[in-house]
Amino acid sequence: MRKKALLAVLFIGIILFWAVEDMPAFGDPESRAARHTGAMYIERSYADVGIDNIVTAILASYRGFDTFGEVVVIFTAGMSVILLLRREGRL
Amino acid sequence: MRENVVIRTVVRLAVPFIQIFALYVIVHGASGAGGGFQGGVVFASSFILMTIAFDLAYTRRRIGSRGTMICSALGIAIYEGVGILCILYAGNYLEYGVIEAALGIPHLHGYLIDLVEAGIGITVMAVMTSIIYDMANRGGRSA
Amino acid sequence: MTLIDHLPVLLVAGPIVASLLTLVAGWHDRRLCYPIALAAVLGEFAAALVIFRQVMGGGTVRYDVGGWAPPMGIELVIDTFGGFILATIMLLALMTTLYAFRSVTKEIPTEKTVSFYVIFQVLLAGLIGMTITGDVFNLYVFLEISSIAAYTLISATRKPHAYVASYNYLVLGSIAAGFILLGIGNLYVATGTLNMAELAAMLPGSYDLATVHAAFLFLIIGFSIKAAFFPLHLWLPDAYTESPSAVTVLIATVMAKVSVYALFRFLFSVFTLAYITEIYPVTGVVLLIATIAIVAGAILAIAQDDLKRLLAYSSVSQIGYIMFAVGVANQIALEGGLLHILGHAVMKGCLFMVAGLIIYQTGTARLSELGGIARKMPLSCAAFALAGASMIGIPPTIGFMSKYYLVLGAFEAGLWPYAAVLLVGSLLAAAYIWRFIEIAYFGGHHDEHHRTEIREGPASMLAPALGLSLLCLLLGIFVAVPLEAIGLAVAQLLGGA
Amino acid sequence: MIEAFSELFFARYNYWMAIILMLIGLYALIAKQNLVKKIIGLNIFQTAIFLFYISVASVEGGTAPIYLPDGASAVYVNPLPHVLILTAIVVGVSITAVALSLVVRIYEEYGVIDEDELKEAVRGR
Amino acid sequence: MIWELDFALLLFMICCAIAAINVRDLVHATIILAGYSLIMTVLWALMNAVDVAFTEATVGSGITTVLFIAAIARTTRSSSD
Amino acid sequence: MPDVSGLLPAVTIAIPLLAAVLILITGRHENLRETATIVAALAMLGSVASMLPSILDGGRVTLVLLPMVPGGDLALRVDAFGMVFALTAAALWLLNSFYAIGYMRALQEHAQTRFFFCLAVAIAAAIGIAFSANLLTLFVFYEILTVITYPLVVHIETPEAMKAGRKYLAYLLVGGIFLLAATVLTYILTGTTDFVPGGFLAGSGAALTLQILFGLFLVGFVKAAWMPLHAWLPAAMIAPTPVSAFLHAVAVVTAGVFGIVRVAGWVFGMPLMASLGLGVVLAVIASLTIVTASLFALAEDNLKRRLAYSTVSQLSYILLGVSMLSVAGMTGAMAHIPFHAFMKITLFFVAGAVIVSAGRERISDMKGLGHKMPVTTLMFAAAAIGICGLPPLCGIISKIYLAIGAVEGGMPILLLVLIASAVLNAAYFFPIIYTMLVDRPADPHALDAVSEPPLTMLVPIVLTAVISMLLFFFPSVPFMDLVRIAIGEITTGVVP
Repeated sequence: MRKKALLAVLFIGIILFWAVEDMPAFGDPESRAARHTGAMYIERSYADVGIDNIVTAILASYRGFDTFGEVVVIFTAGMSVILLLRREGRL
Repeated sequence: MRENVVIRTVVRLAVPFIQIFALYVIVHGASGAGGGFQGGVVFASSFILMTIAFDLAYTRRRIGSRGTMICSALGIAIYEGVGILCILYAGNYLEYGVIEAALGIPHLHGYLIDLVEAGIGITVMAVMTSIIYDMANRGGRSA
Repeated sequence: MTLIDHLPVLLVAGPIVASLLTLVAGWHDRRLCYPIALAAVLGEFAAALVIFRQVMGGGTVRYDVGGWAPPMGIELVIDTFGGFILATIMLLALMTTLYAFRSVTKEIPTEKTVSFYVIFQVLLAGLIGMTITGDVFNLYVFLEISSIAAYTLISATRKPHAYVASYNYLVLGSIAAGFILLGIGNLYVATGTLNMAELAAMLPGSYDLATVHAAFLFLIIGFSIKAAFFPLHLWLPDAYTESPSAVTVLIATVMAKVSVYALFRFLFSVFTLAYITEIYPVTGVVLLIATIAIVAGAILAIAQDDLKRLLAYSSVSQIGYIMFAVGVANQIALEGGLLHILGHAVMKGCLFMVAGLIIYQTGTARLSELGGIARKMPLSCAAFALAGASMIGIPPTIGFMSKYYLVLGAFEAGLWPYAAVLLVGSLLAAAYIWRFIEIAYFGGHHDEHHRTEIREGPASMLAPALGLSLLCLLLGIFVAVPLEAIGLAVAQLLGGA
Repeated sequence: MIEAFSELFFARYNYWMAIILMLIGLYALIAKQNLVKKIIGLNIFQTAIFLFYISVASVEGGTAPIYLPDGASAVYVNPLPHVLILTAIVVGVSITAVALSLVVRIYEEYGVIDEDELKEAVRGR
Repeated sequence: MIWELDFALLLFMICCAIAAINVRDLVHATIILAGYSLIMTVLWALMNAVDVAFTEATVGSGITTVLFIAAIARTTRSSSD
Repeated sequence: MPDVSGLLPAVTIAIPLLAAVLILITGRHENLRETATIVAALAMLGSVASMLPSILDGGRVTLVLLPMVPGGDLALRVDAFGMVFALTAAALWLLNSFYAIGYMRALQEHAQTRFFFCLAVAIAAAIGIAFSANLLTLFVFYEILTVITYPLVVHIETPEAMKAGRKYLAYLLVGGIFLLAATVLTYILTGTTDFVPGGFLAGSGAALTLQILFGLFLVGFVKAAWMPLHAWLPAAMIAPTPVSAFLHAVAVVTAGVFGIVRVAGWVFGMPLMASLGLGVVLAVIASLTIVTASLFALAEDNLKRRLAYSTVSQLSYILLGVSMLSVAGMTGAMAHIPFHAFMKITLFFVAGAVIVSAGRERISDMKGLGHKMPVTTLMFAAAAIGICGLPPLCGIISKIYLAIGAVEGGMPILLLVLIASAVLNAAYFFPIIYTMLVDRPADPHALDAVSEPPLTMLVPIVLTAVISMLLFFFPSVPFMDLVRIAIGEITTGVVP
């Protein structure tokens, strides 16, 4: 098991290190990610949404659907634990 | 035990502050670090603190399984409700802008986000509490 | 804007509302859960059909959630492929829900029915969300919703083994989700966007980056685990065997198909045909593994004594057929692959329903104890035989049609040996299906006196099984109907859009 | 040579560390026998991926993505990965909760939380 | 950002991670994991990801630890590896 | 003659399917159930016969049922050759139904509803094969026939039967796979699978490809039971006698040889086959099968199994006829399909009658049966004579054509095969007749309870024998006429 695990981890590690070679440097302001959508959000979010925290603006407004999913995930987890562990009560 | 009294007293004092802080975190999400999720977790942690200091039954008297159930549904319902409301105001799902435009209230967009964050907070608080209840409840019909 | 325009988002929001309703109503009266669930699924099925018609009539349906245009906002996209899958999974979901009522009453502890139906709805919401979203991270979120729901539902029977199966699935599923998250991250690093359409447009400019290749590998590995593509199927047999019958049907048909859908989405809509065949040619490897999967899955299935486990391994083999289409990657083979997604969902749904019926009535799924079951449950076994014939690929069932397309595609691409293995695979399918047929119809004269009390299962479980088995036949005969949508869908996939 | 290496190292050591953490977590997830240890591994694996995302988001000399008052212009870090990771953290804790519930149930049914022993227990039933 | 500090924190995290999966007492492992999360929080705060850092502080070293402890309390705290 | 579009082909196939449904519904009431069978058989015969005049005028009835997949729609076309098979099958199904009813009732077999249901679906599939307009349609019905006959083969449900059933299924499903591969390959090579008189493959691929393709077809039509792929046929003898009759005469093996002739005449075409040297291959296989199977038959003591080997041998006459690649050979091959069917079904009917009346299957146990069952024995003798190729039965007609074909096709050595086979046929049939008529049982009272079988069985026996005889005197009504039209179709202008 251990050997297999090491082998799998090694395989994944090689892919990851390989991928890093071509990544933008750490903190690179010219990276594609920062230039494209990142810059767009920073530019427009206050005008669009009107709150200071850009993260919250994206979280609740631009990507509100993701956050909706997130709440559902939490809800599901709660129901799951109820289904798995709860022994008394109505649920 | 003697320490218990100290702990309980401290907890009794601390819990309201934690809860107020949680509410602050939820509302503060719009202007700084924080938000519904973090606030909800902080709120839930007040119940965890109670459970540790007292026992499960004590906490359950504050908010029982019915309460957690209703709150966890309520939070999502708020979120959904805001989304559907936007549709009723002839926008897309979760398009807060249309409500702001329709009602003509400035900054409503931000307030609606606060509302949604509150919804998230309620659900997270309820679910986390519920999970802790179920995890801490060691079998039997106690609590 | 009419309500119809909002259908895409309502398809996701609907089941969530329904699950909340189920929770609140179920708290007061447990009997309300099922009607709510059924009504919700009916509504979603209708909505899916409406959307499907819309897609077939007027092309791709797009919906910007929150009114934010991509790439800033999240976009829901339903093209022909998505509409086709949506219609397929909602059909199966409807059948499963019909089937679930009696099955759940018997298999799930009474006090758990409320949470069961709540999570059931959430699972559907997650799967629908995965199908219609046009944003890769949004897809990840819905994937996790459906995964968590599935982990739980598998162990809803509270059988000890089910917990272990569920845990193992959780571990592998989380690894898969982690890989998918990594892959999405790498894609984001390479392009700076999360929208599928934009990714497809921007990726060609980054094809020389190792990051993109790594993202591709992670995504393909992650979704292969989710779709139980050999040899990453290790979670599947236990999970299918131990879950309650209704859940088995749901995860074996709807969930498996959505995972495959997501894989197809990434392979063809995010990365393009050119990428997987020329720039980073994986089709050869996929073809090889798919062929191995077909044979290995079937051989493992033959070796099983538990009917559900047999069918589970058969799923491993059948996923191989669908991936075979990816390996061949031409129009005809992909049409076959998509047809097989539909066909396999229908026939495997039917087979698992019958397995569930047998367990419902006899309490066992061990083949050695089922001798002569067909004399007691003739209709169920007839449904099994028909769906089994489809699984083997006997004309004019849907299973034959999809295999025919796959063989035709393979021949056209000049891949003779692979086509030969595909045909051998269908023989192996005959071997494992026939094990049951023989035992059910012609076996077990000796223990007849033990089982006089066994009768046909309840109508609400039997009807969906029979319906699906008839559908195997009808879809095969009138194969032109699904093919109309499939042809368009494949053209869109290959066109890279 | 050394310069090239140091260039490579300084530019990307953050990713490297994230990857090493990922691999540690993944290894624990696959190889550890104890079911709880596996979940600890899962947590490490996930947080490492989150670290990777946050590293991607960071911008040299940037400030937190909260608008400074009076419209003062500043360089902000990329906010989008933060949002994604907020969601992902929630997903992570949900999975942890479900997984731990399953472990608890398994322990209640079989009395073990070790994978090998569990396999034997399953076979024994 | 001071890269030496950053690097030291990362190294320390790796140590924590290795320790967390190798300690035989699960409660200890959980506490080490909480420490790991805490360092992660600091790191993210250094990277200007304040919201994420806040969340990780409450969830990673808060709720997750509580969940682990509760689960370990209901099972067993010793581990064979 | 123009092709006429008409619904009749579909109606013909639908009738037995409808009957199958009725059989399931009325399963509890024996008489109703069997009325359904008989009525359907009559209706189907009528429906087939009603198409006969236009076919005899050289016309064809076509019908596209459904668009299916690339490579062919689900389409039907009734031509002269298809009519030969369909008419044989329809007529024999009627007789076989009477016989089966008598047989099953006499033995009080279990699961009779399933039995008649499967028979009805199987005959629908057989007619479908006869009326197929392209390879794909043919394949569809071919596979249905395989699957639906399985429950018939394993009808008695003993372990040996299950084993035999597995063998049956394994051979035929593997064959089906090959046939599918061949169909797909044909489509890839030419872009169509529609049957064209005289073939359409010429010039569509390298010689080797086409040779391999023919090999695929040959293995695909394993139902023709050529050696060494014949083992399923004797194994299937475990089935009730009406099923054996059905397998050997009405549908299954006939479908196999029908398919080979169809492929030879309508897909490859005789000139192409000749240029590819396929005739020789086929001739070798056929000759070896004829002789070897006859030898196997000699060694067999079980009557039904001996008849099975006789079928294996006789079917290869048809392959032999095809292999000659001459007009006369092809004529003989086509004519042998109905003629052999009528004679062989008589023999099987008799074997079944012996089982019902005397409960015996081994030839050595049949001593003196002829005195208790004179009519039956007589009919057996007549059919056996016919199989050996002696007048006054129809067997001689096809054999004469084959002999002419052998000479015409430049393969006079095949004459030797024919002669050797005739001798061997005689060698394994006449001892049976001798045993039944001349030998005396060891225990003189053993046969006291034995009498002629019930009328429902006796009448079909007599009828088939009489028809075999009539076909000798009036061969052209209608089979030889049909064969001539079919030959005319595939050789228009190109006589090799």
